[in-house]
Amino acid sequence: MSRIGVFVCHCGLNIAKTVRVSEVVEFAANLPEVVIAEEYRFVCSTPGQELIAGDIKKYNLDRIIVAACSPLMHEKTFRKVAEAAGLNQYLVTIVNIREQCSWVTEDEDVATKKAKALINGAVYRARLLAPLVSRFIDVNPEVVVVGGGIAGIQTALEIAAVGRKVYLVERTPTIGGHMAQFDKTFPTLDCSACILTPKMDAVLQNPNIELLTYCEVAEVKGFVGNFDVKIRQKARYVDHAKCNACLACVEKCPGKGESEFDEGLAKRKAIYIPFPQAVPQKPVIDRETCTYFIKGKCRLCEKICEQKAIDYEQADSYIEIKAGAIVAATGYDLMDVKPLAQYGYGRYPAVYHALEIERLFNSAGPTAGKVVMRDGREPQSIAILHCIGSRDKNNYEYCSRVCCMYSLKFAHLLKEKTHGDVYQLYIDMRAGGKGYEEFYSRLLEEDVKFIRGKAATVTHRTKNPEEEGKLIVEVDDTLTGKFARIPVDMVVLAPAMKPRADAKDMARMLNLSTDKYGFFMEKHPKLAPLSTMTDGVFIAGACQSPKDIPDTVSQATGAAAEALTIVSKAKMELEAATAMVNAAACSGCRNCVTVCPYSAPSMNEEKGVSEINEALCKGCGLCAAACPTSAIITRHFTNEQVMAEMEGLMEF
Amino acid sequence: MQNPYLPMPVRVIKVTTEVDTGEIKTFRLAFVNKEDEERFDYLPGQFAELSIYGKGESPIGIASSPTQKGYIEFTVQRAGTVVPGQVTSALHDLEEGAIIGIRGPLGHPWPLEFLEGKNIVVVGGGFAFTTLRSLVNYMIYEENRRRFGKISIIYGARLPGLLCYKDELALWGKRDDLDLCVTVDKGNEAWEGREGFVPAICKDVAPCAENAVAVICGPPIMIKYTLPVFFNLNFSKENILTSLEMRMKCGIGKCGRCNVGSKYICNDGPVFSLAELDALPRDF
Amino acid sequence: MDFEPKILGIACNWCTYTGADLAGTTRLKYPQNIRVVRVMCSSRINPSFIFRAFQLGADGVLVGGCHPGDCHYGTGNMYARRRLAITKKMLEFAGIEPGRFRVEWISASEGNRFAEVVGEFTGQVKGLGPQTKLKIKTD
Amino acid sequence: MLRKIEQGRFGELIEALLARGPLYAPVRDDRGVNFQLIRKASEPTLDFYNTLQSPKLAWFPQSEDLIRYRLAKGETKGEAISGPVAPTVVLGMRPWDVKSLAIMDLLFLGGGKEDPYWLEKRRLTTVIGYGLASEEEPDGADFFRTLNIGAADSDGSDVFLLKKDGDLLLEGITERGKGLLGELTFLKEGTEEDERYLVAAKAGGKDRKTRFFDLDANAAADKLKAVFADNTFWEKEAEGCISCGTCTFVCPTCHCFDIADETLFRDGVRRRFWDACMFTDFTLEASGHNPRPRTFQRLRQKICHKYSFYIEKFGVVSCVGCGRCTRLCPVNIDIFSLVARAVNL
Amino acid sequence: MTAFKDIEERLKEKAKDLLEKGEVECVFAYGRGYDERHPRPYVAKTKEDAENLVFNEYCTFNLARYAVKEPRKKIAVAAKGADSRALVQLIQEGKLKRENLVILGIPAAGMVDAKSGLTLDEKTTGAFANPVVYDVLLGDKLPEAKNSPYEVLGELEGLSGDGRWEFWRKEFARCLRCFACRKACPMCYCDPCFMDQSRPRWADKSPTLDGNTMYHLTRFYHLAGRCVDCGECTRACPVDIPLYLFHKRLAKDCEEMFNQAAGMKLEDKPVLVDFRVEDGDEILL
Repeated sequence: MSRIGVFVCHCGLNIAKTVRVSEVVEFAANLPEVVIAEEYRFVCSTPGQELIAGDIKKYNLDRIIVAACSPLMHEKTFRKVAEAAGLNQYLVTIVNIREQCSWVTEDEDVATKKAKALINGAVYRARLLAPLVSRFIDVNPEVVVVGGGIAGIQTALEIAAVGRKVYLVERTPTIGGHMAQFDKTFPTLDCSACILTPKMDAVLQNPNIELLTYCEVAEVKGFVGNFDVKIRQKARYVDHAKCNACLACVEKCPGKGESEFDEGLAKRKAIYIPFPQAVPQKPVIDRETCTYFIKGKCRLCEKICEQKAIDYEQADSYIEIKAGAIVAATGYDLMDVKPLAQYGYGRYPAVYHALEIERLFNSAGPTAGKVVMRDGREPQSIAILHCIGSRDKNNYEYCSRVCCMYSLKFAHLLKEKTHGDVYQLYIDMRAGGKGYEEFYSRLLEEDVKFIRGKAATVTHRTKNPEEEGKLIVEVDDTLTGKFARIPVDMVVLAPAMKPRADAKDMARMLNLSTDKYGFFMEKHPKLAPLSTMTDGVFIAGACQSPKDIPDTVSQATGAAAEALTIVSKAKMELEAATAMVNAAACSGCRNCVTVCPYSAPSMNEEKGVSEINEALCKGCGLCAAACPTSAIITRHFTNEQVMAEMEGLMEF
Repeated sequence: MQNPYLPMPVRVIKVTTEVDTGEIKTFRLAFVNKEDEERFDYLPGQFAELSIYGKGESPIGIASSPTQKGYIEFTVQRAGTVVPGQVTSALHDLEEGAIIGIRGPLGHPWPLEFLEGKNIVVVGGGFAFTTLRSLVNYMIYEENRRRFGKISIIYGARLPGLLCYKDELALWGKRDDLDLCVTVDKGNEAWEGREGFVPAICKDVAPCAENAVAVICGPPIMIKYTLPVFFNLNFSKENILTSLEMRMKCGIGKCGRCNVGSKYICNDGPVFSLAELDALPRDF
Repeated sequence: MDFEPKILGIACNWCTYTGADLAGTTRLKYPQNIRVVRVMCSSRINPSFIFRAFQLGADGVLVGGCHPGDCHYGTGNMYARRRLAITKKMLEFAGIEPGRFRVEWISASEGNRFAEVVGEFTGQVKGLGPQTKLKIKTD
Repeated sequence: MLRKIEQGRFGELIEALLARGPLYAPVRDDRGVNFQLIRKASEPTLDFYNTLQSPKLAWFPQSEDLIRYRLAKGETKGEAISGPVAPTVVLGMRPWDVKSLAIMDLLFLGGGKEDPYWLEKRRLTTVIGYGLASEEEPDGADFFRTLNIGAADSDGSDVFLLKKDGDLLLEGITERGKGLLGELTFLKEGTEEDERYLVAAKAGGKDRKTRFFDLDANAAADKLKAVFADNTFWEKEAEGCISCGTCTFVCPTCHCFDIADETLFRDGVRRRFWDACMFTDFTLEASGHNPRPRTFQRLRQKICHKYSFYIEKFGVVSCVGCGRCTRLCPVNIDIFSLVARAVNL
Repeated sequence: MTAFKDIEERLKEKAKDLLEKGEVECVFAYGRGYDERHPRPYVAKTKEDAENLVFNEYCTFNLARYAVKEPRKKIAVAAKGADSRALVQLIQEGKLKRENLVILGIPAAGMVDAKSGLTLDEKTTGAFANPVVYDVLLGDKLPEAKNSPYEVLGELEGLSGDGRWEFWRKEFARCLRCFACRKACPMCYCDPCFMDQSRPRWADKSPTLDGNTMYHLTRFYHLAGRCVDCGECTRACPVDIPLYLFHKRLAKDCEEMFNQAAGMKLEDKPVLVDFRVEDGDEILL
């Protein structure tokens, strides 16, 4: 037999106006196991709280029921009162007789009847409530940031700035990401390198940042506050501890490979640094193109290296890191446009994609900043095709957001560098963002030919002499309503930004959900855009959705703050109303393991029963309803408690 | 005829928490109706069904002795590990003044005639000491004491905090007409008594089998290791008694649940000598 | 006096229950035959709860959860949808008027929707009359 | 005393019995014949060989309310429901089923404690046994002859019923039976010829062929005790057993029951209802310990209870060879051959 | 179609072979019962045991029910169409490992329930003639039934709601609570079953109509999308409750709503522990 106290609130007239409180109190007082039932004008007021605390002691109550406003309003308040009076907070039951009773009817009888029923339900349930204690776990103070693009760099710097240790994991030999490939950035047209390289350098200099380039995340175990991250260090065949970055080896290397950084428009050595300002400045050997690895002889670099840093025997190695939080900033890939045969990329040398153009503009690029085509000619007319794969039901339905702006940037730079005709073929011009619209208007002044319509095809099939030797872009001009053929020397495609090819694997490792394209899902699109369904794992930048640099950087800063809120605490409270498994009743059907979005349940194979990691459990009860033997007990919402409440609600 | 399925109302007049885990409590019950009290005529070793309407019934050994007038006592352990048993946890929630039901007395008592004139060795472990406590209190009751020979008691628990009836043990300890030996598997700083497992203690107490009967109750593991000790001391199987735990419902040998061999534990037991148990199929 | 049905509501904490509160704070009026049980997520609902509710004498059962995709726990209501769909089919095949059971996705901002749905559903159940099939006979 | 009535007037007999009080009799529905509480005179039938389920439900219903209570503030009072049992007639019980009553009496009225619910119904119920007519062939699963039960034994019945050509013969066995027949004035006197027929039928019933082996109860009891520990034997026998309760529920001599409180809102009843030693949790203790966790142990308990323990305790086999358990076993486990194998091991 | 006798022979042969070679610890098949019409589930552990195996039209048992109790052993199981689906379903649920199973597939038509005398076909249960997964096939493949196994539902579906309730109420009222249905069901491997729980007590422990209804409805639900229509529950029922009708209906619903039938593909996930973003709300109407 429990000793229940019921407190019915008038809430001034909010409740008392429609609910006959004294009648309800009398009803409650006569229920079995109810020791005392009281009413008060404002139970949430200080005297009201004192009334409860007093009665808990006076009648030594072991359950209290407060019939007042919604639990979402004052549950916390009354839980505090109970705790203060030495009663476990989970033994408090709130009955919502305001929002869901007195406020939604004018009929006194109806409201009073309902209030009684609701309280009766609470009494049935309260009897079965059990005290719960929140548990605390230690939090590892360090953070892992995955991805060394501008997003990752920014996040790492922010976290390091408050003195927390950060591991910055980058898959390529250098940090910098796509931004390092850009020449200028819209709309301000300031040089990308000039604003990025100082940050890259800052990363290198920062004692709190451990830079792990040429590394990949191999495995992630554990949970918020206690992640175990396994990192694979790909073999560089150069011992960076010894290397003094003289780069003499690069000089001598006979090997030739296509420069990934220059999008294959230029060559690089087999031992190389991706680009002059790369961080770190120390080279790696690319097995595929290295003469020694191919032919078994050469070893020139080894001979030249005074530091004896070259080590052909080097193998992949693994680094184990413990971290309290993880930020995924893995960025994006540019869509491969070859499959879109109608645009002729790969078939016509004069068709380029956006990143290639960026490199052409760049003074440190393959053409030293001159816009010349693969055949060496300078184009006299250029068409820039928007929305290649974006806003396209057959490919990517979404808008990639940055193409309009960089296409305008391209137009501007092409004008500057070629004096040729520049055509913009766009569906809609999207210039939302600080200074973007202005930039657009400015371009309208620069005699760029804007054609509203999505390019249909790019072909070399000519129809008249003046088309000779040119590429013809066919387009429906939706403004004139005419079908146009535009002969040009050069075609620039603005392909969709898409998730990284291996985004799904990363998602699996971090237990993130992805949208239908493969971008990482945020916990809530509006209110938790940087958090994910996995506590302690945050996302920043284009791995969540296409975005420009300013958005990326602000997200990165936000993600840093999110990560810090976790690692800045030494301990962390866990949800108390979690689920647990009654092993004796578990039939090992694995339903819980299959359905849980947090991977809280797991199968203990030799016992043949499932076990729930309460640190991961959020207490939603999904598993409990999936459990055929009701072996899973969702604390505070047990089958017994819920059904008892139903019984009470249905009695009168 | 009195309906054996209908519980008699009893009032809880005292609740004692026996162990510091709170998992074992002793309930002192007084009959609401005089005639029921007279009808409830029991001896040590018998049990009763405690009934709480809406929850059910639970068979519990009687922990008090008929020599204690005006009330009966039951020591109840909260059953179930993860999911607490309906009845026992309801019992544990009882407060003084509450009214519950009782059916009984049920089963056979310790064979007192057989014990008369003999030296009695009482061996108990943990919570299973309840009906032994009843037996001891019965035997040391002044009018009864001389009917029995030497009384030695060996009682053990895992930890000092898990010993039941601490005050009573203290009183017994002061008496010179019985030898009390209380032990715990593992003591603590406050603990001054003996340390060691019950079987080991039995070994070095080494009660003499001469005209003696050993009455042993405890967890299976304790029984398992204690019996050999007594065999070595030449106690015959006829002279070793114990009480069986079995799931019971009706308590009057009808429902079949406690059937083992030709016996219905609730009705033909729960008290048996080892000799009798040997005659039963090993199915309990 | 005409028939006043007993309706059991089971609402998820994050969306529908909050939506119901909103209906209150905006002082919308709707029939008070419904009595709401709060659970953390619609995926907590075991179909046996529904059967039990009818046995306890509910004339109708209304389940409310977040809109698919907005589940506070990500995918909870996706599973709930399948379970409750089966539940509905079962009731129908057992001969219980399917109109007595309804699942609605009502977000925290849809107070008016909550009021509407409850009003509509209550009317519908009224029309069906007392639920006597699964109800446990108490004499 | 011997009375008779044309089979065509069976309905009148039923009418008369219904007029006296509650009547259980065999009724045929789409699934077969079973004993039911009769409402209309047209319901009962005598055209059956054996009922699917045993008639024990007339004395030991599948579910029986013992106590009614209401959970209240303060004391919760319970009142026993020993509802006034009216004088009842059970008509059409086959000899083996009649025999089962005596076997059940030993348990329900023995052991020094009487079960009031069983006793009350036994005291007030008249049994009309129903002999197997000579032309009716026993079912292949039956083995009542092994239990030394004749197809037309009348002992245990108050009135014994037997078909003869177009007639139904009714023999008064006990005083109560004779009293009943006396009240049924519309019955005709039985003739000498009927007498002879009856005697012959009873004798003939003795050696009616069913499955048979020579069973010495006490020897079997000892043998089974000896075989008890032979796990391999029992594991093999039980390998098909799915541990359901069918055999026990249809058995006329299975008596196990459970007791539970059923509460709705705050009103409840304490109820007893059939339970089965074949169920996994039959012996499961609150501690989680289960002395019979495995299927073979439960099957062994059931067999030995009937063919060993019961004999040792009460001196009789707790089986009448009605063959119901065998007929209805989902996996065709056959107690007859099982026991035969065990005994001849 | 291969004669039952020949299947029996091949069964013996194969079993002997497997046991001799020690490729399996035991073979779950059928053995002689107390007469021809009443065979029994039989476990052959030695090649001598294998001699005792039988197969005839009365060998209706779904042996998956026994296999699931031996998740770790390497075993062989004789499996007819529905039985093999049960095995597949159990593999999906992680209860059995494919690599631990040697499935002795038996294409069988015209199996007969000895008790009712009914043939197993699309009008009753176990219509599936050919095993869906097997290691060896002990007979020639058979043509699958043309008619949908769901046609038999027509009559019941034709009734009004009240009619259907009346039907099921009568049936549930018969229930003895012997639990033969759940004990015979290969998918009801739970021990304890939800019915054995005391907290909460989902249904009256005593056999009341309400308790029976709760038991059966909940069990039906637990088998939704898992039931392979082997019909064991119905054959096992001593009072002949046509449980298969409800199971069939839920199987039909699952196929319609989630287009997936139980136990057909090893890589499937049971429909109720799975979802698709495309699942529409129309299924709730």
